[in-house]
Amino acid sequence: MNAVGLIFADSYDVAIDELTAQRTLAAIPFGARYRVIDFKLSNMVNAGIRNIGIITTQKYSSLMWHIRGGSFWDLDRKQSGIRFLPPYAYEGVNSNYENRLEAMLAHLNYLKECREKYVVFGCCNYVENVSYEEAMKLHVDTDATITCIYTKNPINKSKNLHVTTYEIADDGKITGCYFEDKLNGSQKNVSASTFIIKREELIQLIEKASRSGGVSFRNDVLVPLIKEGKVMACEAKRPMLFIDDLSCYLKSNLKLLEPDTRKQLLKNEDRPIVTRVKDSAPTRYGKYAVVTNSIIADGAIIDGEVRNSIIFRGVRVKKGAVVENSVIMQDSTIGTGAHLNYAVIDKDAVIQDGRLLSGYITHPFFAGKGVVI
Amino acid sequence: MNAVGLIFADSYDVAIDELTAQRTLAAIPFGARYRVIDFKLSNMVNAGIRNIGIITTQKYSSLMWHIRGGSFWDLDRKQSGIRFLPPYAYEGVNSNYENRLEAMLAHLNYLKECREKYVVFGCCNYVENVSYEEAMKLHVDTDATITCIYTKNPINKSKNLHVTTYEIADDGKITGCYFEDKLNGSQKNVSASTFIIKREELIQLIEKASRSGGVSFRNDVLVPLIKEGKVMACEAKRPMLFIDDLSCYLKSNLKLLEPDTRKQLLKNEDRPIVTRVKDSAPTRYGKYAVVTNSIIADGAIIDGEVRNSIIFRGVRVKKGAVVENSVIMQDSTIGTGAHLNYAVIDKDAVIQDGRLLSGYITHPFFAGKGVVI
Amino acid sequence: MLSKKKCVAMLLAGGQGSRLAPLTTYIAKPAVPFAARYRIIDFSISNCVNSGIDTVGVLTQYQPLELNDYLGTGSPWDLDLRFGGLHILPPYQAQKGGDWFKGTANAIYQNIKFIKRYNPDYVLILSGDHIYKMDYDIMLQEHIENGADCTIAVIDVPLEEASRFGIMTTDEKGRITEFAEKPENPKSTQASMGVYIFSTDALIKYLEEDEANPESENDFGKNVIPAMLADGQKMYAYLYKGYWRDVGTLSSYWAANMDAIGDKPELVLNDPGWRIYYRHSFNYPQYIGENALVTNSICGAGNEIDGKVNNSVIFNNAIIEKDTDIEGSIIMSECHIGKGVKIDYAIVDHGAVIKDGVTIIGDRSGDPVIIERDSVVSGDIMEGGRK
Amino acid sequence: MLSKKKCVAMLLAGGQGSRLAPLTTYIAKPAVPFAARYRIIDFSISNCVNSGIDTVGVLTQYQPLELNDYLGTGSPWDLDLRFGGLHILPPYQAQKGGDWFKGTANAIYQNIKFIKRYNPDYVLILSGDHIYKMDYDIMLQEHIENGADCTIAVIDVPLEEASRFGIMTTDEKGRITEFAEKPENPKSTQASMGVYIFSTDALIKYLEEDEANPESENDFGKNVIPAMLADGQKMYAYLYKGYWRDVGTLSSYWAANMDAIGDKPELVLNDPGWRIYYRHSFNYPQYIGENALVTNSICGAGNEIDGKVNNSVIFNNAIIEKDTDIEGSIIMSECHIGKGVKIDYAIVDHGAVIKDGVTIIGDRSGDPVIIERDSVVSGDIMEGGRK
Repeated sequence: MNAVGLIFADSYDVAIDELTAQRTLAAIPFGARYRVIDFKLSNMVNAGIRNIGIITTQKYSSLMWHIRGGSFWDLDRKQSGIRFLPPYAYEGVNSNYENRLEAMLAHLNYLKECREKYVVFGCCNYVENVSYEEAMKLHVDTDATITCIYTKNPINKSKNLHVTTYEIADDGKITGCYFEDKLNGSQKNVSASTFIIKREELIQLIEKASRSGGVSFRNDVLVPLIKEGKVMACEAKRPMLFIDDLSCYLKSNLKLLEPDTRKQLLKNEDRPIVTRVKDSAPTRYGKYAVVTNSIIADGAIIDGEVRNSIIFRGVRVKKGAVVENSVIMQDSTIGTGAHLNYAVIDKDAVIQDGRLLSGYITHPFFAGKGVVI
Repeated sequence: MNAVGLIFADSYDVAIDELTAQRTLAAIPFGARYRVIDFKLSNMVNAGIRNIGIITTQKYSSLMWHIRGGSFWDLDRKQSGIRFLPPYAYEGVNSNYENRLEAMLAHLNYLKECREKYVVFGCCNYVENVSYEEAMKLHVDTDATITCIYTKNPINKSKNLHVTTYEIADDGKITGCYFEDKLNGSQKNVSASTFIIKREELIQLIEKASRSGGVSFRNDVLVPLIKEGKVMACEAKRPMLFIDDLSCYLKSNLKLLEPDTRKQLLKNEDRPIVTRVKDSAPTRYGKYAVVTNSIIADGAIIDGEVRNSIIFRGVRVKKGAVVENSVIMQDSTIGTGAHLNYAVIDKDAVIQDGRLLSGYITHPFFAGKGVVI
Repeated sequence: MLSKKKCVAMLLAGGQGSRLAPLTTYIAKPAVPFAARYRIIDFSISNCVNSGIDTVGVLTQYQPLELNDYLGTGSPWDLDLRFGGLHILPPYQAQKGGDWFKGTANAIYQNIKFIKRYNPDYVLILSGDHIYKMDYDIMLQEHIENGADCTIAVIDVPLEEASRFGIMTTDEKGRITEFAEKPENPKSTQASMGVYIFSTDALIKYLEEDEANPESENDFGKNVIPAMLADGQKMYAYLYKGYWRDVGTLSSYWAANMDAIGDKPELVLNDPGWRIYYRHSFNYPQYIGENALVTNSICGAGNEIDGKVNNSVIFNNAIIEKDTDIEGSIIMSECHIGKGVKIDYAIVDHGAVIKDGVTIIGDRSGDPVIIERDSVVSGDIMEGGRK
Repeated sequence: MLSKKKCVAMLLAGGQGSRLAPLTTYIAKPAVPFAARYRIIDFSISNCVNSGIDTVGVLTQYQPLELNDYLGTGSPWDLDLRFGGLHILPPYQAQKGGDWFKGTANAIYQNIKFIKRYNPDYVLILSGDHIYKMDYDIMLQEHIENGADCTIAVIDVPLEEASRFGIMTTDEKGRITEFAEKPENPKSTQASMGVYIFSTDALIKYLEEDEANPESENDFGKNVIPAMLADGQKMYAYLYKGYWRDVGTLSSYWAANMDAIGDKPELVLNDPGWRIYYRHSFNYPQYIGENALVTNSICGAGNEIDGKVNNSVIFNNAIIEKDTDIEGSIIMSECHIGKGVKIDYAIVDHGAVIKDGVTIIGDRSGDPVIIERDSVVSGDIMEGGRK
């Protein structure tokens, strides 16, 4: 595909501070072995995009280490590949940026140096397996200026956060864009914050919006174009799982326990979701292991009970421990006789023998990276 | 070698603003095909160092693009490799840093995560082909806390800049460290701003200096240790070419025209200086080419006269042009009948037909990146 | 980056492995899958990498396609280097005609040019068909300290098995005084592992002499080692005491797989200090269903398991449906085991389909039942009969 | 990243290149150095990459060591991919015995498994021994538009030379009506370049039929193409009009090298839109000395030139001392040309040393003088005599 990809690694309009305290949004672990950015990256690579810029502002160290030179996605190429776009990297890029317009303005030189005709750009506040080829076909066929990807089924979108919705005419043209206080049942079309546009047009629009004092991509670029009738909508038809807050994050992880979600999101052989290779050993189940309805990553050692849970690489669930309805991230240990229910345990945590840690689906219990409880 | 490398990509104690306006010091082009950091990186790799952190503060985009994932130096490894350490990358690293102590303090987590026993760290204000193995041997044999690399022959060191010098006893122990206003003939031992120390000791020293309000690695870490008699000196015996200012930069480039310098710096097959691969075509000489005593990179097309000069990749010297005592960087064009003497022409510049541009060895004529004259 | 390597490894991966048939019908023995995620050759290559040896020539000959593809650029083992790294060395034709590799020594002889390029002081010769975790660097240090021309790694075997091996007799300093290939009356229990370190000059000299001898079978064990010993070269034994398994037969292959399961497995796969690297196929995390009970087993990625699995090794992307019972078996990648199946003491090769309700039971006193690659089984198989 | 490739290239690199001897004594023809920096095979591989084809199988047989080493992981061509990329395909032994590749068609037949892995719609067959810059994607588009089973790239040759080639006769739409291998009385001047695109199904069908025919020589030009034509398959010619040189003889090799020099060279090497990629050896920039005069030439890296060089091609790391005069010659890597030497119309192969004062003059009506690899020349050579 003759397009450059642009990924905003940071959070806009999400409230998942627990998991972003030490890492940028895009680096949040998800689904037993992935990080959130793996989905966006893989979608782009699967669509034939070979040149991808990642705009970061802070705490992007684990993201850089995860992606390295991009070789896991065959993106360590000579003439293209992954390019990190952090603050201060370029002359004139001197400060952090608060919104997408500012971020793109800061890295306009990157966009100018690319040679691709189109730009596919978007945020990382959900995971999905989407076909950008179809969106691009629609974009080219309808001769739109911008095509916006949206969903009619925003799975696990928070009801307490601002949300951008579209009004869409029968011909697929977007006729309105609303920034609403919160999600409610009446909204049909929720923005996926992902867009397709000609590269040179994007550059012009950003420069123009910036000259006239604009501060928001939505208000100062998108809305005026909608009024001109130049914006198309493209529906993402496969499940789109949002991670707006910790409860949404837990629910979206557990959603993978449904075979159909797993199939559409992870198991599509033509559209693999690729992640960093870890050289883990096989999962080892002990004599006392009782695992049901769970996803277990490689390198885990399970000798306790695990039900309705997502277990990351290298996790150890000891004999007599019970884990239910929880997400246990990489290399954490659940001690003998400990009992976890509706918990999200970040990396490298140690839950000692006999602890009972229980939240609820709307208010999961959370243990931070490396904590010992 | 059981050591991690740490490179400060930014400028301390240099005044070469012309070339650092758009790039960090380490990314300055040198010697027809290299960038300054290639020397430090290659020295480290040739000594068997496989894990290297690069501390950057600003304008490091071209440096990142030059180094990519590190594959040109076989550094794109699974368990180690190149790691960029830019501002804001880690939680708590929130600001730019003014000196080496602050920079190391900001990235202390990186040093803590490494497993190597030693750290070799240094600056990029010169190019050299040095054996860190020899320095390490001396360091281990003498049981020093810090070993400092220095030179008795600081070729093309500016006489107008501050300079750090050492007083060294007969047994190689450093007995004094002086920060002097300028270089003068009486100073024998000039610091190469490159050090070897045990990793854990470095971490402790930085934390201690920081707690007691220290702001300078030299004054607050090195000098106290010298007083305790714990610092050794290791002489770098091969030529060390400084690039303190534009005149020094020009002179150090032209120094490569001496066979012995070339041999010691670039042509040592056991210690290759490796740079990014460019896939340039062979150098093409036209009918009217007259080239003497010059270094010409691949991809250049020469149909004019070139004397005592350094010509980078992709440079075009047209018929009738004369280039003398100059450095012409990548992809610049020198037009028909133009005459350059003692000039430093940055990348992508166009010198139009018939221009006469002449500086002097102490005050070279400079044309910036992409200018048209 | 230096223009020289201290030690280069040459890995003999050309064997046909006929005693492992039918697992080796389409693939070379070193490429046979092992322990849920690996191939047999991963152990030797990972040993090299973990021992600090970053230049490995892999000599191939028999059914190399899948092996070549598996090795690829060497990137899974971090051996995709600009200087050094992993190189596949197939047989070739030269100006004066070419030939397949004759014996093990001839295979190395034909690739002396490869060795010379790296100008190594030492050459490590390995075979790619054993399962073990060995630090060759310790052996190399001993070789250097002994000033040896050749060092041969040995393990201590039970006396009654010694006549199946090449047996070393050594003096009190470990210097080899006698070597007997499969002796009827073994004089010691130190058996060769087929792992040799040679000082490069000695290796090249003896390979050239061996090649010039028309009566030689060009084999290290039969020809080169005895010739060196006869010449009084300094040859030492290096006693290795860790885990080591020959997986030359179906039952030894099965047993070695079983070594990787259990609370304290004999073969530890998740030692962060000695990783076994392997090539990842695309997959996703495994799902364990509502009806599953997986115990005392190891499993790769991408499986969907809804049955009972015990004392077993399950590779990648296998589907095991409910009401199925798998005991003491090896299920390779992409297999589909239907509902109500019972499998006991079997090896189900890649891509096989076991239909609902089938029972497969092996005879534990013999080899396990082998279900061949991509086959479809709809009838019962009992007591060691072959499909 | 998708699990399928649209087009896979198979590059036949097994030829012995005996007419290029002695340049091919130790290396396969595709590995022969060319134009100061490249190897002959770089052109075909770079064409693939520049045409958007990222999966290339290279079939090797004769003297592959240096070629294998040169190709390595494929990284110089950006072909070190996790899915796709460059793969070396040597001959191999299978369970029922193995064999060297017989003809060009047999070589592809033996690697059908490789092709199938990528499930391509089209297969591009190339030989690795021509110098040209061709966008195979344009040819592929024509193939698709024509709904062809096979498309053969042709160039227009002078009528008097046509009988040296495979000659196509086509109808007004480019469909091939007749094919004659080296015809005495050629009916057209459209000569096959040995570049074929096949629809995968047709290729596999005809390869299998060809293999089953014991009388076939298993050659594309002699057997497969005529068989397809006889069956009425849809076969089209694709007329290529760009630069193309066969470098099969020493004088054509010399002439093609000379095409890369001059103000407006016929063979443009520094076209940023069509880069020719190559593997870099370690080197440093070249130094042109006080006494040098280098004109109308191309030079690689790392040279130290202090003599007069005109109309010549100088590879890497050569030393050319003062008072020396080189005209119309090719000096390969690592050569050392002493003082007061005169060389005219010669090819000095890798590593040769020409002692002070030697004169080497070739006969322009014949092949250039060849100074063999690593030889030392201390006496004069005049008029086309071979050393």
